[in-house]
Amino acid sequence: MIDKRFADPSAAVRDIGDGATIMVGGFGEAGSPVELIDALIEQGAGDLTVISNNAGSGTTGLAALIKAGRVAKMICSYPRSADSEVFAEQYRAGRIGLELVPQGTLAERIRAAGAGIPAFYTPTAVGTSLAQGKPHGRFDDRECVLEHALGADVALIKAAAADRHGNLVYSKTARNFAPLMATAAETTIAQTSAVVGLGSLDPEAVVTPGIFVDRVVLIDRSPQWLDPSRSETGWL
Amino acid sequence: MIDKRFADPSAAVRDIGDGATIMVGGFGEAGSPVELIDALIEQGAGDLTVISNNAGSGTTGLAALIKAGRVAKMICSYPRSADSEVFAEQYRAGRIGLELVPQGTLAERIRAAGAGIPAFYTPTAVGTSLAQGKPHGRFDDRECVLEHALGADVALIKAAAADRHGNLVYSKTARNFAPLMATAAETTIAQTSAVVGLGSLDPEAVVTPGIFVDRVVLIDRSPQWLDPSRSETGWL
Amino acid sequence: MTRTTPQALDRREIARWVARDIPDGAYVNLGIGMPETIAECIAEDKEVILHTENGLLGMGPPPPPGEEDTELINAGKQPVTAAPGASFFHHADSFAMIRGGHLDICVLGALEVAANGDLANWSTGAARAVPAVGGAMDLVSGVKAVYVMTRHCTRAGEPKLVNECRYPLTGRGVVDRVYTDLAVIDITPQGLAVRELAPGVTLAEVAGLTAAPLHDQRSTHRESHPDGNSAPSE
Amino acid sequence: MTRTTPQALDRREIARWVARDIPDGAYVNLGIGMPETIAECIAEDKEVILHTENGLLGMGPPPPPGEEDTELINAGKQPVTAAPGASFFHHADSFAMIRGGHLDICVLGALEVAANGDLANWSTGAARAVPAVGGAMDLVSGVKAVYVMTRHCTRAGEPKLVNECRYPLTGRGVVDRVYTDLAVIDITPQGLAVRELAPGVTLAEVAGLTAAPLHDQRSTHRESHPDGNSAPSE
Repeated sequence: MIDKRFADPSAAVRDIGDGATIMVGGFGEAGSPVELIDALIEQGAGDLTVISNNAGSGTTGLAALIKAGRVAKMICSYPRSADSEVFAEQYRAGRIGLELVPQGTLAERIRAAGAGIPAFYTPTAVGTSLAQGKPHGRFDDRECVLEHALGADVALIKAAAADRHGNLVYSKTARNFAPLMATAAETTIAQTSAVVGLGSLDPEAVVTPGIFVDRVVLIDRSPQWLDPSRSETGWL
Repeated sequence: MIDKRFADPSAAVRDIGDGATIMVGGFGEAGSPVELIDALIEQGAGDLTVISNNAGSGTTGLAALIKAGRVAKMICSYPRSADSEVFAEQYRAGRIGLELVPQGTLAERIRAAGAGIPAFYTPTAVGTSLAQGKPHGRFDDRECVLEHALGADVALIKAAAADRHGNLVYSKTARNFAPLMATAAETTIAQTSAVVGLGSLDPEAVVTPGIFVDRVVLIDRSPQWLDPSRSETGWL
Repeated sequence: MTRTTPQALDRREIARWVARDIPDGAYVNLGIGMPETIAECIAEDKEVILHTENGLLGMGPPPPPGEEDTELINAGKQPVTAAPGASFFHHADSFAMIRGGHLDICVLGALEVAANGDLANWSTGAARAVPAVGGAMDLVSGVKAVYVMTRHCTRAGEPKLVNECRYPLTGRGVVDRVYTDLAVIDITPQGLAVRELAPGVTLAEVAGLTAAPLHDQRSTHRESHPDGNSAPSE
Repeated sequence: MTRTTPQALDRREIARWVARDIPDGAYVNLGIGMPETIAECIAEDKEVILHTENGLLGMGPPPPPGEEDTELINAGKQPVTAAPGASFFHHADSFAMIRGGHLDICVLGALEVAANGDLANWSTGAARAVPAVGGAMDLVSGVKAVYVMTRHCTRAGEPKLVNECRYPLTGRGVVDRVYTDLAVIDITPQGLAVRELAPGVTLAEVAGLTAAPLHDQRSTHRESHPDGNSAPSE
């Protein structure tokens, strides 16, 4: 019997250790797994490396994790935020490391880790400071830089709905990095606003097959996702 | 106004020239764009390089194209077929070339072409004859081989439904290589059994966004795909 | 926006200039900031598909107040809508569109553009600044035509079109055309080539505000006010 | 299937052996041919998710006659069904599961397995044969545990377990365990290690039909008939 559901965010993040590398889904606040991050703050793990497109907005979620001093290094494309000074303050004080990666290269490196591709060539960033010191190669008369897969110990992501196998669908642009991160972490933890019966998700429209997901945590039941006529008895 | 619909298969394949490299979707017969291939046979282009997982089954579709002597070279993973001797006969007679590629490497090379990745490393096939003569690299103590992007002039694919923007959805395992090939060809031609009104396809469930598709040909109207209440006047 | 000269265009007028040149059926990515204005200037008889790199093709206009959805935003993290025919996808698929050369045009802001097409638009290199690159380097290396939309000079009056960029580069030789409040300038193998001037602006004025040689490649039939061609007046 | 010895298992009995060892919750790819039999031998109290590389996770049993769908097939191009919780995806995503190490077990056929785990199963190298590799090289290089299910000897009576493969390799050092009609044999750093024997089969018999040294690593609690453990009798 496969049942990946965990009782609550605390149970789902309990075993994350100091020094872990953690992927955090979301583009700005869209798709940010806020409740899982809150549980991680409570849990106390520190010295974390966090891979996420941004470095927190406002004062909650990733910004709160950084403010609590738990993040030793950020790997991201856009750590600047109009509404948050948390990362900037720690960065200027030299208390947090930063590996800046072009957004598409960040996405592709995460995908590569999930797909078993250890490295790939890309034209992105050639001739800029972000490609300096990296191996280069020429293909079809175009200079490219070699980029490496980027995996993690844990991925924290947010889905719109899940089933007990861990199949996931997302909501609009909250999808962003989550399907990639799910493939690239040893342990993928998805918070979701609905758990539906097995067979309720259209097999043609599942975005993240359950094989990539280890833990599912229901945060809030959004009635529009529930279809009692299709729910599997006992597994809704 | 974007309207990618073509009147019939002949019109859609008219400008394919001798010597073209053509991707053909399908895994066995599932997803095989038979009507487009028939039109290509009629059209007469020869000296083709064909990229497809298989080299034809039975006597129709790709097997017929090969039998007609139009294919100079196949790039595929599995040219053997229980129910077709067409490729085997030409291969043994030395009338057709073959580049054999592991199935996952074939898929990844096609994806790479579509994604602007000129080359990538993979552990697949290391230590076998299919990796001989290729550059190798070691990553995390694992030997890998460098594989190159594989693009084409034209992709012929089969979808379950399309709209006038070229957005596509597929049917079950007929999806296989089509979404990848759509991204990797200069001109992507999709045959479909239904053209639906713009907005009828769920944006969360579109598999191939229209940006990857140049021509849509309706072969057969499957009533179950049509939903008049959502069809856009004049564009069904 | 401080005008470079009394005749300089305002942001909306530059946006109309760009919008006029985007062909029907084009797939376009509009950068954060000034280029966002272009969307509302595209003529209604043209169907232009907007891509936003956070995972949406077929971006529609902002929603009416009160109908914002925090999970339906653009790359600038502003609420948007999904037009009929839209599709959602993850970031790797989104940047496959960009890097794979499937987008026809992107329009970006700039700190500096060099006569050879080098672009600097992501970092001033200032010591205390938090570096942030986003998708700019991916866009300039992947999209078929890279346009820049910018004021001709900085707020301090310094030319942004230069012989060589001083700021850290976003890409080398990547810019195809620059739309400023004074002129439309193509990047050519010979350097900067003026295609059009804003009404009442002279070539000498533009040259005086440009820190690289300018070639005059105006053709009479293209020289016109941004409102004068295909874009409808408002 | 020609029996190697009078006590040799038939195809279904080997399949039950493999099925017994697949843990509840495992993600498994069953190769074309003999391994396909395993699916129907998995105990009903176990939930095992079957992957077929042509784009389906959650493959169900073959459909009843007359309900076949030509667009719902497995890697062997046979009609299948989709189980509740299934998902469809394209080939790059399918092989991301394989290459990325997400599948727990794959079970493949073999021409030869060497004592160091080398596998040959895609080509006899015969001059007139059409070479065809499919997904075998991807599977052996990506899946966490690679099992082989095969008769112990060829139809001509030649051992398939050898010191060194003569046929072209599918992968080097990739096989973890071999299930034959005579024994379950692990590939270990020390070479071939017999874990179990079929009922009535002796170690000497197996050794006589194996062209590489065999180590005896049978533990009493695991030695049993394939029907004897968790797999239900039929």
